[in-house]
Order: sequence, then structure tokens, then C-alpha cells
Amino acid sequence: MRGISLAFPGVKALQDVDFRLFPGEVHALMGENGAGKSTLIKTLTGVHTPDSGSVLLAGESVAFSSPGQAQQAGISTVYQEVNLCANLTVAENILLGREPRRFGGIDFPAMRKRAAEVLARIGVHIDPASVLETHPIAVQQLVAIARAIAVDCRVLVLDEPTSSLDAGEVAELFRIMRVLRDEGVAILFVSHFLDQVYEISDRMTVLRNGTLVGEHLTSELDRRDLISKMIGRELGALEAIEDASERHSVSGPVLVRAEGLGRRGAIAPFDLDIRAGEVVGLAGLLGSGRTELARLLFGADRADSGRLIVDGTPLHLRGPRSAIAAGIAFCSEDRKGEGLVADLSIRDNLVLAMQAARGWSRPVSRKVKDSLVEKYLTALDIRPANPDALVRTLSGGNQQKVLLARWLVTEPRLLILDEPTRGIDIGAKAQIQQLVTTLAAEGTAVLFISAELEEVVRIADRIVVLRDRHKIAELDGGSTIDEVVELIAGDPVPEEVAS
Amino acid sequence: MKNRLLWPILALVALLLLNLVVTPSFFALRIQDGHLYGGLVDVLKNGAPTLLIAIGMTLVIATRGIDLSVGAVAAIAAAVTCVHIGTSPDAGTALAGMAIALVLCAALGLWNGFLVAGLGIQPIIATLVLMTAGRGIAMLVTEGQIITVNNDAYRQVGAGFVVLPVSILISLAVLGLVALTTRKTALGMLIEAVGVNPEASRLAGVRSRTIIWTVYVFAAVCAGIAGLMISSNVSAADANSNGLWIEMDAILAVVIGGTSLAGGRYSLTGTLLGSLIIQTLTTTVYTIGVAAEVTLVFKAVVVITVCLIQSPKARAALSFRKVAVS
Amino acid sequence: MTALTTRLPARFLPVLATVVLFVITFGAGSLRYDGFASGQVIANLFIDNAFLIVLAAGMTFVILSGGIDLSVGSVVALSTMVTAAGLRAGWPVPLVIIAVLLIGSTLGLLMGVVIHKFDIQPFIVTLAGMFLARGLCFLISVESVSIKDATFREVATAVIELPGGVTITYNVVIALLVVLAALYVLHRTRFGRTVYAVGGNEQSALLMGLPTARTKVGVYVISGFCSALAGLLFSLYMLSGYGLHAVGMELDAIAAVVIGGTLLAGGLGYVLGSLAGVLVLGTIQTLISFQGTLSSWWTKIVIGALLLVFIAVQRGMIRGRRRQAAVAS
Amino acid sequence: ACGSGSGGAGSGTGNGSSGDTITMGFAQVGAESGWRTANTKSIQDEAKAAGIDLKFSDAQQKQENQIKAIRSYIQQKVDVIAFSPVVETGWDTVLLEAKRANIPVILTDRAIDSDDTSLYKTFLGSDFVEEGRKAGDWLVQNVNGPTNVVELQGTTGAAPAIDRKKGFEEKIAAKPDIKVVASQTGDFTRSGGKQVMEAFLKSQPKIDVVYAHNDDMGLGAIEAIKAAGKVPGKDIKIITVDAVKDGMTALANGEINFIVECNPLLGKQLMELAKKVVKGEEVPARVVTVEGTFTQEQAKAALPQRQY
Ligand SMILES: Nc1ncnc2c1ncn2[C@@H]1O[C@H](COP(=O)(O)OP(=O)(O)OP(=O)(O)O)[C@@H](O)[C@H]1O
Ligand SMILES: Nc1ncnc2c1ncn2[C@@H]1O[C@H](COP(=O)(O)OP(=O)(O)OP(=O)(O)O)[C@@H](O)[C@H]1O
Ligand SMILES: [Mg+2]
Ligand SMILES: [Mg+2]
Repeated sequence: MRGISLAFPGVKALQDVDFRLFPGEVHALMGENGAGKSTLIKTLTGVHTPDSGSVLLAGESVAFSSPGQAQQAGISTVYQEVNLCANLTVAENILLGREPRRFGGIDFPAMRKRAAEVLARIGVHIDPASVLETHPIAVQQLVAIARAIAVDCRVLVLDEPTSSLDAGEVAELFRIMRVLRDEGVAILFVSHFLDQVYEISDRMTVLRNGTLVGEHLTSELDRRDLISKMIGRELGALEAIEDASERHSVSGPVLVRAEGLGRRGAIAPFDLDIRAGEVVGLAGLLGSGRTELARLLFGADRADSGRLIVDGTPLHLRGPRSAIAAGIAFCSEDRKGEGLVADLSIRDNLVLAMQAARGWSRPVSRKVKDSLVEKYLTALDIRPANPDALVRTLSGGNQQKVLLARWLVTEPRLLILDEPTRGIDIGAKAQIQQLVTTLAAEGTAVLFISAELEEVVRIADRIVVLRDRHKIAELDGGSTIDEVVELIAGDPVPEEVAS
Repeated sequence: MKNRLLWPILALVALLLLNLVVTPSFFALRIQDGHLYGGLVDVLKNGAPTLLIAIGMTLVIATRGIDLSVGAVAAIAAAVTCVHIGTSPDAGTALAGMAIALVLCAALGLWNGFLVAGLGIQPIIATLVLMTAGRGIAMLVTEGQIITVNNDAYRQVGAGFVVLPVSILISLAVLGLVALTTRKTALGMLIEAVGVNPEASRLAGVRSRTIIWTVYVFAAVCAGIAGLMISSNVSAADANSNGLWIEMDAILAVVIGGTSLAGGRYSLTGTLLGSLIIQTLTTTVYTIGVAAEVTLVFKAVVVITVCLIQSPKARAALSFRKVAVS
Repeated sequence: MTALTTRLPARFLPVLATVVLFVITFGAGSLRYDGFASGQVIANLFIDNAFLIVLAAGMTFVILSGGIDLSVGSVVALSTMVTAAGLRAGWPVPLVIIAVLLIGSTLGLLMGVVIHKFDIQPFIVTLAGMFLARGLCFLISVESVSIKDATFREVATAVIELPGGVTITYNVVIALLVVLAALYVLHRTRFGRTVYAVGGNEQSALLMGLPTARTKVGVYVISGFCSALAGLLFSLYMLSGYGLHAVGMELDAIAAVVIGGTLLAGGLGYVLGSLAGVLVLGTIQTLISFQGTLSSWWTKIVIGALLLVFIAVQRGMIRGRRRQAAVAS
Repeated sequence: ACGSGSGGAGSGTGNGSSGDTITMGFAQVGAESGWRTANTKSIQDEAKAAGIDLKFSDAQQKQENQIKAIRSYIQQKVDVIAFSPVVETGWDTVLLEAKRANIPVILTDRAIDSDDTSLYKTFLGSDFVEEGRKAGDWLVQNVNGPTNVVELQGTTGAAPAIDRKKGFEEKIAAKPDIKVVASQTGDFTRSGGKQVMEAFLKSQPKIDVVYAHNDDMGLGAIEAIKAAGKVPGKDIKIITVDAVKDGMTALANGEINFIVECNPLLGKQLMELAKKVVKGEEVPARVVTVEGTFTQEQAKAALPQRQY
């Protein structure tokens, strides 16, 4: 790609960016949130038409007018947000557009078989005939990856494919990426996990604010340099966080207590105490029931057993509203579907929860709104810092920050964060972790869910381990990653661990 | 924002100019018995009911809904009021009748809201029930007869003038009120949120059901008032034809005004323009003497032209061609 | 329990519910009225609604893709007009049929292209299409034109004897063939699955590299074609062409599709549901004419009430069943 | 319930389910106007009076619903079927079925366009073209000099609209001074009539006569004329068709100048015909309803007895 420029109304997303991708390499595209990575990818695949510049494929100039054309030319892409059709089956999502046929019609048995094979390649075992929307977002992400590798392609583009995957899934993915690379496929990879980038990539290109910073061999660029190239200044903030994460055991009053809370088909009844000022981490594999647990606490789903006690009095959870009223906030992992209201502005999204709690007739005054917006735009470094921008137009990471800010605005007593650092760049991630620590210090209880175990271990005062939709253990904050991993993956029979 | 409304305004102006060309006296205004009289006034007066219904419809559509029952509700309001008034010339009777009618309409709105928000039935089919049955109810009230009344107070609603037609004043007042309430309170934002992403709104603690319920009640009350205007304009309630197909006009007005049927962001100003465009179109047909059998083709051509003018893509395609030619 | 047995039926529930309801109503009608429980009454349900079945099948495509087509009723009228006027002018029957189908499909194509290329909401475009088609009828003739062509009359009055003395017309056969074809296209072809994908999430479908443009235009062509075909069936049914035929029929078609459990937002639904929806509407009609004592206004109220009972019970069944499924899994 | 299939040759009492009471299936078009409601009521009342068991259905203005209703009457084996075909075409198939089932058919309101006159026994009703002619006649006789007429048409395509226009034009052709300067549909409704008239008043410099295809549109036009500061009946003459009560009142008050009657009360005649037809007696192929015209004076006299 040569001299690519692209402007959206009000934003110059890309300015004169050059980018090269060779066969047989894994090329990491690096940059902060909003640097223009996804936009560059979408220009490559024909979603956007560049204002200037050209795209060359194997030496020939190409101009795709739709992603379909790019696909036909051998470019297979996983876009950042899960871009699949949730109403179709898993098999269809993987193979639609290149389905096996028989007598002119789609051959469904063959299709399901193919899909199951592809899924098995990345270690997923789900029914290909099930409907996609019945699966959690992480599984959907795996399906998207399956779609991309289901065809023979020359170029494989992966825009933050790992943001909600856990270590096992990531390892699987990398294994396949290596195989493909060795077969000569050119792979473009975007991730905010530096470990992953260093593990898999051969070369990297760094973007900052829509401009090219440079292209380097991974082996020649160390982390510090990479980070300073990405953020454009020396890092210091980052180190501060590494230290900030000292753990302490909290012995304050119990804020929220779950007694035998459970929901059939979602999570087995569990007990849980969360104290004010405490950070409780939830650890478990994909599908272990972390999200379900969190949704029960928030009343997003109705529990069919047990009860929830807040401040010593039982709380009858009729839905999110009563949870919010009791000071509980829940930041969903599915920011597109359950989190943000994409067609509203940053400002409206920020105050939505607060406003909803006050009721429509008592609007948050313009002044308060502006000061809140101002505060969080800077505190979380949301870009563009234009409160009237539609959330839909923000980069993935910035959307995540807006969602987080919405709940911070309500000043909750218990903040449930389900994958809050998904798709967030390294600087922002550090900020958020620091924020959690600060909040806890100020007395807010935090329930922290993350696929990144390291992160959980680092900031949690106590870790609750889930497996197969059962709570199997509680560890205190001093535990090491290995200890947790052992519990998570360990014995196949939960009873043994529990007893 | 301004840009978005520029094209509908241009379309409206073009339509008005067409009238001026064919009928030079179209813009002429004179004072007749102490009120304004002229072609433009007619457009405003006759467009008032559609505008009013379209305002209610805008909010319903913003929540991803649709209300097909407004026409029937209008007919019910007219029927109830006129039957109540009967032969009485009293202002009091007229007021009481209108009050009863509007309370009834609010109840009908509650019913729609119940089906949509309470039972979770798809809006189009939920309101289809009242669209069908409602007209039956209106005819039940009038026993299928056209109820003629002779009541000056009632006549004011649809045919009265305070310099301008009372009906347009009412509609504009409602428009202003809605604009004010939705902008000055958080209602507008919450309505949009529910329309764009109901699930996310629920998880943010928005009372989506109450909001949906509210917009259907409001739409029904608007429809009720519109029904009063329509029947008061001719001093008669015709259960069968009052408000017939007005739901289509209203939806069209909303959509021409730039609000998407998929819910979410809405524009009240757009709706105002949309309603005016539709009414001007109808009036144009009458004034420029389009033959009855060509009327529909003419309407189709105008509607599609208006939409093409508004569509950025169509304009881009057109200007591209111009550039290519020159 | 495997996911297959719990999940797939959940999606079929609305359709199942509609069918079950249909059977129940029919049973109720049979108990209440003499002569209701005859095979011919069922056959009449199909005979009298053949055109609506075809319309609903076409409409299902459009609604599944997330659009709407308000022009269908008028296109039916236009088709009857073209048929009648063409035959009166002495055109041979095959030519008339081809002309009608071409006109319908072309109108659909035009609307689809405008909707897609210029990004204008389907509601407006098809509403304009509705005005246009009906306007064209009146341009051809304001009066109704009767069809005197011998072949046409023969086909119209010909009946097919089924076992048990029940007779149906060729219209029914054609309508059922259309339903079968729609089933095949929607569920066995790439185009059909893309229709579902576009209805589910157009942006995603585009990013998945699916031919969304072709699909979006395609559904309107199909709907236009079906409307024209329905118009031909209607011509056979009425043996006349008239500009005021099929007024408001688009609403019947949409209602049938939605009653059949198709989501108006797109992406979820089945043609068989639409067929059941048509039969439900037809049964309501039949019940009312068997009742035979309702005044005009009570007719409307009862239609509304029956419609309500249908959708409310359907809703209840779906909810109850979902809960059971959730518990069972 | 009795006549199980065998009910065959020669039994003069028809094929009804019970011996003496006649069952009549009546497929009404709808209830789109006061006129139609009066029509329905007359039929229902007279059926009761004549001891005829009436099965009534309302087609909600749709011809296909009327056809369905007729088909269901055939299914229910009624003794006689009557209906008002709003359109003259499109009845052959279903009437053929009725004929095959040996059920006699009576048309009210309007004949059908079929070469096969054996499909129905008789038809009872008004002649819309004739109504138009009567209106035209009156105009020709009552105006002198150049006259500008505006016409408020019924629903585009509807038979009464077409025929009333046709009959009217036929007659005024005799006097070239009379010109129809504008003609637009007001959909048979008052608000339609008022809106169209408002527009005409602005676009036409001189209007002498309004010809409305029904009373309701005429009444709407009166409102518009008054609002324009003119006097209906004097400054602008008004001719309408139907003669419903409201119209007659306006005529008596001098706001309308002439009304052509279109009588909806044909229940009695229909029942008599039905009885004869079922008995197998001969009936005339065409029975015209008694209809008149009203001037202002006649209206004053007739108004007190007006039922609808
Ligand atoms: N459709 C759009 N309309 C307007 N602005 C947009 C649009 N899409 C992206 N942008 C802007 O372009 C810039 C680059 O966004 P992009 O999504 O490419 O960032 P990114 O590098 O992928 O970030 P992240 O790591 O958060 O995903 C951002 O400022 C974003 O707000
Ligand atoms: N790798 C996998 N293979 C098959 N099914 C999986 C996999 N991962 C998750 N699932 C499914 O995920 C569902 C439970 O998801 P849940 O949201 O409870 O997970 P979670 O613990 O919150 O994980 P995460 O939030 O990381 O997705 C179950 O239906 C389970 O079958
Ligand atoms: Mg991105
Ligand atoms: Mg989760």
C-alpha cells in the first residue's frame, strides 16, 4: 500500500501511509487506540476507498470496491468487532459465500462437516448447526477466525483476533498462524498484547495518529522503543503502574453477598462475598461462566435460586435498574451488542446510565454533563475528544473507554468489569488498571473479569476461580499465575478441588 | 444538521414554486372575515392533522416501532365527540366531548403500548389489531352514519382562525412542546437510546418499557386531536373515511423528514417539512389541475424526485455525471 | 440434550405456533358451524387466497432481508389491468403472461436499484412504486375491463378433482409451487442464505464478502415477480382487470408474513410461516362469513379481535415453550 | 342438515336446508358511506319483516372478499344469493359455481358485464348513468350563458364516479356554453370535497356551478365556499347525487340547488323478488328502483319523512 490517505468528516484517519506485507511473514500493525490500524485494514479490503494512494497486490494495482472482491483476490480478513451474522448458524457463518454444493443447492451435511473440521483446527468444539447468537462473544470471535482460515488465502488479516481469547485459544491460533506462514501466506496481525506480538510477529509497522512512524524487524526493536514509538513520548507512566499494583487484603464490611445464587444452564449456585474497597478477580476458561456470574449479580439475567444481599439487606433484583439503584454497575464484554448505543454521541453514551437512574424528567444539566464529559475524555484519553462524535465512528479501544466511563460516572459501589481491557492499547490498559486500584482505594468494590490471567493476578485482592460453570475455589491475592492456571485447567473433576 | 434539512426545504420550495408558475395567485394572501385567506393558508390548515399525527409517529418510529392504528384512533375521537355533541350548540358540551374522546384515545394508546411493550408483539402487527378493530369501534359509535354537528366551539378546532388556522396553531404548539420536552429533558435521548439498541439501554438501566408505553400513548393522543381537527373542519364525523390512510401519509412525512424506520435518531423539524411537502403535493394536484387518473403517477414522480434530491448518493451520482459530461 | 434438539425448534416455534393455532381455530369453527368441517372449505381457503400466498412468499424475501415492499397490491392491480387490456387488444395469452411478469419484475428491479444505489428507505421507494403502479392502471383505463378470452376463462373455471369430491383450481397448484420454490431458494441456495445474512446484519454481511448489493436488489425483483404472478392468478380469479383491485392487499401480505413469525426487522422467519399466516387470515374471513349475522362494524371488530387472539396466544406459546426449553437444557 | 346429497330432481321448494323459511346470503360491499349503511339496514329490516333468514357479510370494500363470501354461501347451501356488485366485471367464475349448485342469484345496484345472462335471475337497482343524465338535464335547463362547472368526482375508478361523470357529460354536451373547467376526485368524502373545493376556489377565477358525485362532497364544498366568503346556492350553484338526509337539509336551506336521488331502500323489493325467485316464478330481468330528483321546494316537503 502506497501513500494511503483517508479522511472522515472531521478526522484525518490516515495520512500518506506506506505499508508492505510479504508472503511468509507475520507482520504486526502497531499503534495506540485510534491510530488508524483498523482503517488501514479496511482500506486494504475495499471497505473504504482511500482519498489518495494505491494498493498493490503482488505488484498489480488493485482497487477493491467491496470486501467481497478482496476476498476473491485471496485476502481473508477478521475484522475487529465480530462481524458475523448472529442469526445464522455457525456453519453458515464460516462457509457462506463458498459453501459446498450439490445439485446446485447448498449441501448442508457437507457444510457442517467442513465447518466442524475448521473449528477443530483451532480447537473449538461446538455444534456447527447451532445459531451463532447463542454463543458468547469469545466463541464468536473464534468462529470469525475459523471463517478466515477456512479458505486458501494469500493474505490473512487479523484485526485484534485475540482480544477476548484466553491463553489456550491464543496458543492454538498462533500454531495455525505459523503453519500458514510457513505455507507462504502473508499475515497481518493487530494486537495490543505486546507479549503476543513479540511471540508471533516477524516484522512490525507502527502507526501514530494516522501517520507512519516506521517499519522494523521485530527482533530489532525492543519493547521500550516500540512503546515510545507508539505513544510518541518516553514511557514512564507504564512503569508506574507495574508498581501501583500492590495487593492488600481487605477486611472491611461485606458490601455484596451472594448466597446460593444460581441459574440453571448458566451457572451453578455459588456463594460470594465482596467487600467495599476490594478487587475480586474472576478467573476461568472461556465458557466457564464468568460472564454469567456477573450478569446474575447485576440482574441482567434473573437468578432462579439463592439471593443477593447488599449491605446486609436482601435485594430483590428485578432487573438492571434495581441493581443500579443499589450501586452496582456492569460493564459488559459485548460492547457492540450490550454496551454502547452506537448511533448516539459520546456525550449521550457517557451520561446514559446516570440519566436513566434519574429518570427522564430530571435531566442532567448541560453544565454537569460538560464537566463530566470533559473529565472523562481527558482522564481516559478518549480520542477524538469531541463529545458530539457518534460512538459508532470511534476506534474499538476508544469505544471501550467510553463504555467504562459511562459506569464510572454513576459512581458505583460495586463495579463489575467484564473484559474492560479488551482491545485497549497498552497505555490505556495501564491507565485502567490504575483506575481500578484507585477506585478500590477509595472504597469501591470491583469485580474484575479478564481473559488475561496475568492482569487478574496483578490487580486482584482475591481471585475466584470458575470451572465448568461452578465456582471451585477462592485464592487470595498473593497467588501466582501458575497456581491459578493449575486450578483453572487442572483436574477434570471439580469436586476434588472443591473439597 | 442544517445541511440535512437543506434539501427537504429546497424540495418544498420547488413544489411551491411549481404552484406559483401554474397559478400565479397561489401565493396571494388576503384578509377574509378577519383571517388570512389563500393557497398557502390552505396548505397549513389541511396539513395540520397529518403533521400532528406525524409528530407522534416520529417518536414511535424513534423507538423502532410503528403505529398503524392512528387513522382508526382519529376516527374514534371524531365519532365519540360528534356523538356526544349531537345537536347541542354548547361550547361546554363540545369541550366535554373532546375531553372524553382524548381520554379514550390515551387509553387506546395504552392498549397499543401494552401489546408492544408488555406482550412483546411486533409493533406493526400489534397496531394492526387496533387499525382494523378501531374503525369498527368508530362505526359502532356512529352506527355507520355520518354524524353532522352544528357547534361553533367545535368548529373552531379544525376550521377556526386566529389570524392563522387554529388547527395549524395547535399542531405547531404540540410540535414546540414536544421539541422542548425532548430536548430540555432527557426524554429525547432515552427514546433514541431505546430505538438504537434496546438491550444496551436495558442494561444501562433505561426504563425502556415505560418509554415505549409513553410514546404510544402520546401518538394516540396526537391522533385523537388530529381526528378532531379533521371532523371539525367539516363539522361531521365519518367513521369510515376520517383519517383513512393517514397513517401512511404520516409515516411518509416522518421518513421524508429523514428519520429512519430502523429507529434511533429522529428529526422533528424534518417531520414538519415532510408533512408540509406531502400536503403541498396534494394541494398542488388540485390547483394545477392534474387529471384524476394521472394523479397517482404524478405523486409517485414527485415523491421519488424529492427523495432523490435528498439522497447524498444520488446527488453525488448526478454531479459526477455532470462533471464527466462537461 | 444436544443443542440441536433444543435450539432449532425454538426458531421454528412461531411457525409451529401459527400452524397449531390454525388447526385449533379450524376445529372450533367445525364445532360451531354446520358444513365448516368439509374438505371443500379447506380447499376454498387455498382457492380464495392463492394470490395472497404468492404475494406473501415474495414479501417474505423482502422482509427477511430487512426491507419492506408496499407496492405489491398495486402491482397486482396493474397486472390484472395489463392482462385484461392486453387480451382485449387481442394479444395471445403467452405474450400477455410474459409481459405481465416482465413488467412486475422490472418494477421490482427499478425499486431495488433505487433503494440500494441511492440509499433511500424502502418504505418511501415502494410507496412511490405503489402510487405509480396504481396510477398506471388508471392510465390504461379508469373502468374495469372484463376478460373474455376463451383460454383464460377455461383455465379460470377448470377444476382439479381431489379424492373426496374436493375440487381445487390451477391457481392453488401454482401458489403451492411458488411456496416450494421459495422454500428451496431461501434454504438451499446461496442467494437465500445471503438474504438471511443481510437481514441479520447488513454491515457484517458486507464485511463477510457476501454479495449484498445483488441480494438487496434481488429480493425486490423476486417480490415484483411474485406480485405480477399473483396478479395473473388474481386475473384468473376475477376474470377482470381493474385499477381498484387489491387495494390494501400489501397490508394483508405483510400481516400474513409477520403473523407467520417473521421478524419485521429481518433475518428470522420462514416461508411456511407466511403460508400459515395467509391461512390464518383466510380462516378469520371464513369464520366471519359462516357467522353471517355480523354488522359491518362488528365484522371489523371481530377481525381485529381474532387477530389479537391469534398473536397473543402465539406469543404466549412461544414464551412458555422458551421457558421450558431453558429449564430443560 | 337433512338433504343429504340426494336432494335432486324436480322438488319445487329449492335446495335449502329447511323446508319453508328461505335463507338468503347477502354479500354487502362495505359500509363506506351513510348511503350504504342505509342500504344494509333496509335489507336487514325487510328480511326480518319478510321472515327470510338472512346471512349477511360485509366485504370491507373488497371485491375478492365479496367473492369469498358468495363462495361460502354456496358452501352453506343457502336458497338464494344477493349482492351489490360495485364493479361490473369479475363475477363470472363464482356465479358459475352458484349456477352449478342451483342457487339463484339476484343483483342489486348494478348489472354485471357478462355475456351469459343466465348467471343471474334479475337485477334490482339504480342506474348511475341515468343519475348523471338527470343532473346534466337540470343544469342545461336552469342556466343561461357561459357557465363554468367544477366537478367533484367520486373515488377514481369507482363505478358510480365513472357513470355519473359519463351521464352528466352526455347531457351538457348539448350546450357548448357549459364547460367543466376543473374535475378532481374528492373520494366521496366531505373532507375530500372541502379540500378540493378550496383549491379550486383559488385556482379558478370563475366558478358558477359545482357538480358533486355525492352529497357528502357537496356538503364539504359548501363549507369551502362559505369560508371563501361566497354564498353557496347563490353565488355558486350546487348539484349533487344521493339525497341523504344531510344533503336534503342543505337543499331545503337553499345551499344546494338540486339533488338527484339514489335510493338505498331497496330491501322490500329485494325480498319480494327473492321469494318469487326461490319459488321458481318468472321475474323481470331488470327491476328499476323508484328514484326521483329534488329541487329546493320539493326538499322542504320531503324532508320530514326522510329516514336516512
Ligand atoms: N466511520 C468513521 N467515521 C468517522 N471517523 C472514523 C470512522 N472510522 C474510524 N474513524 C476514526 O478514524 C480514526 C482511526 O480509527 P481506527 O479504527 O483505524 O483505529 P485503530 O487504530 O484501529 O484503534 P483501536 O486500536 O482502538 O482499534 C479514529 O480517530 C476514529 O475515530
Ligand atoms: N472453546 C469453547 N468451545 C466450545 N464452547 C465454548 C468455548 N468457549 C466457550 N464456550 C461456550 O461458552 C458458553 C459460556 O460462556 P460464558 O459467557 O459463561 O463464558 P465466560 O466464562 O464468561 O467466558 P468469556 O467471558 O471469556 O467468554 C457456553 O455455552 C460454552 O459452551
Ligand atoms: Mg481498531
Ligand atoms: Mg465472558
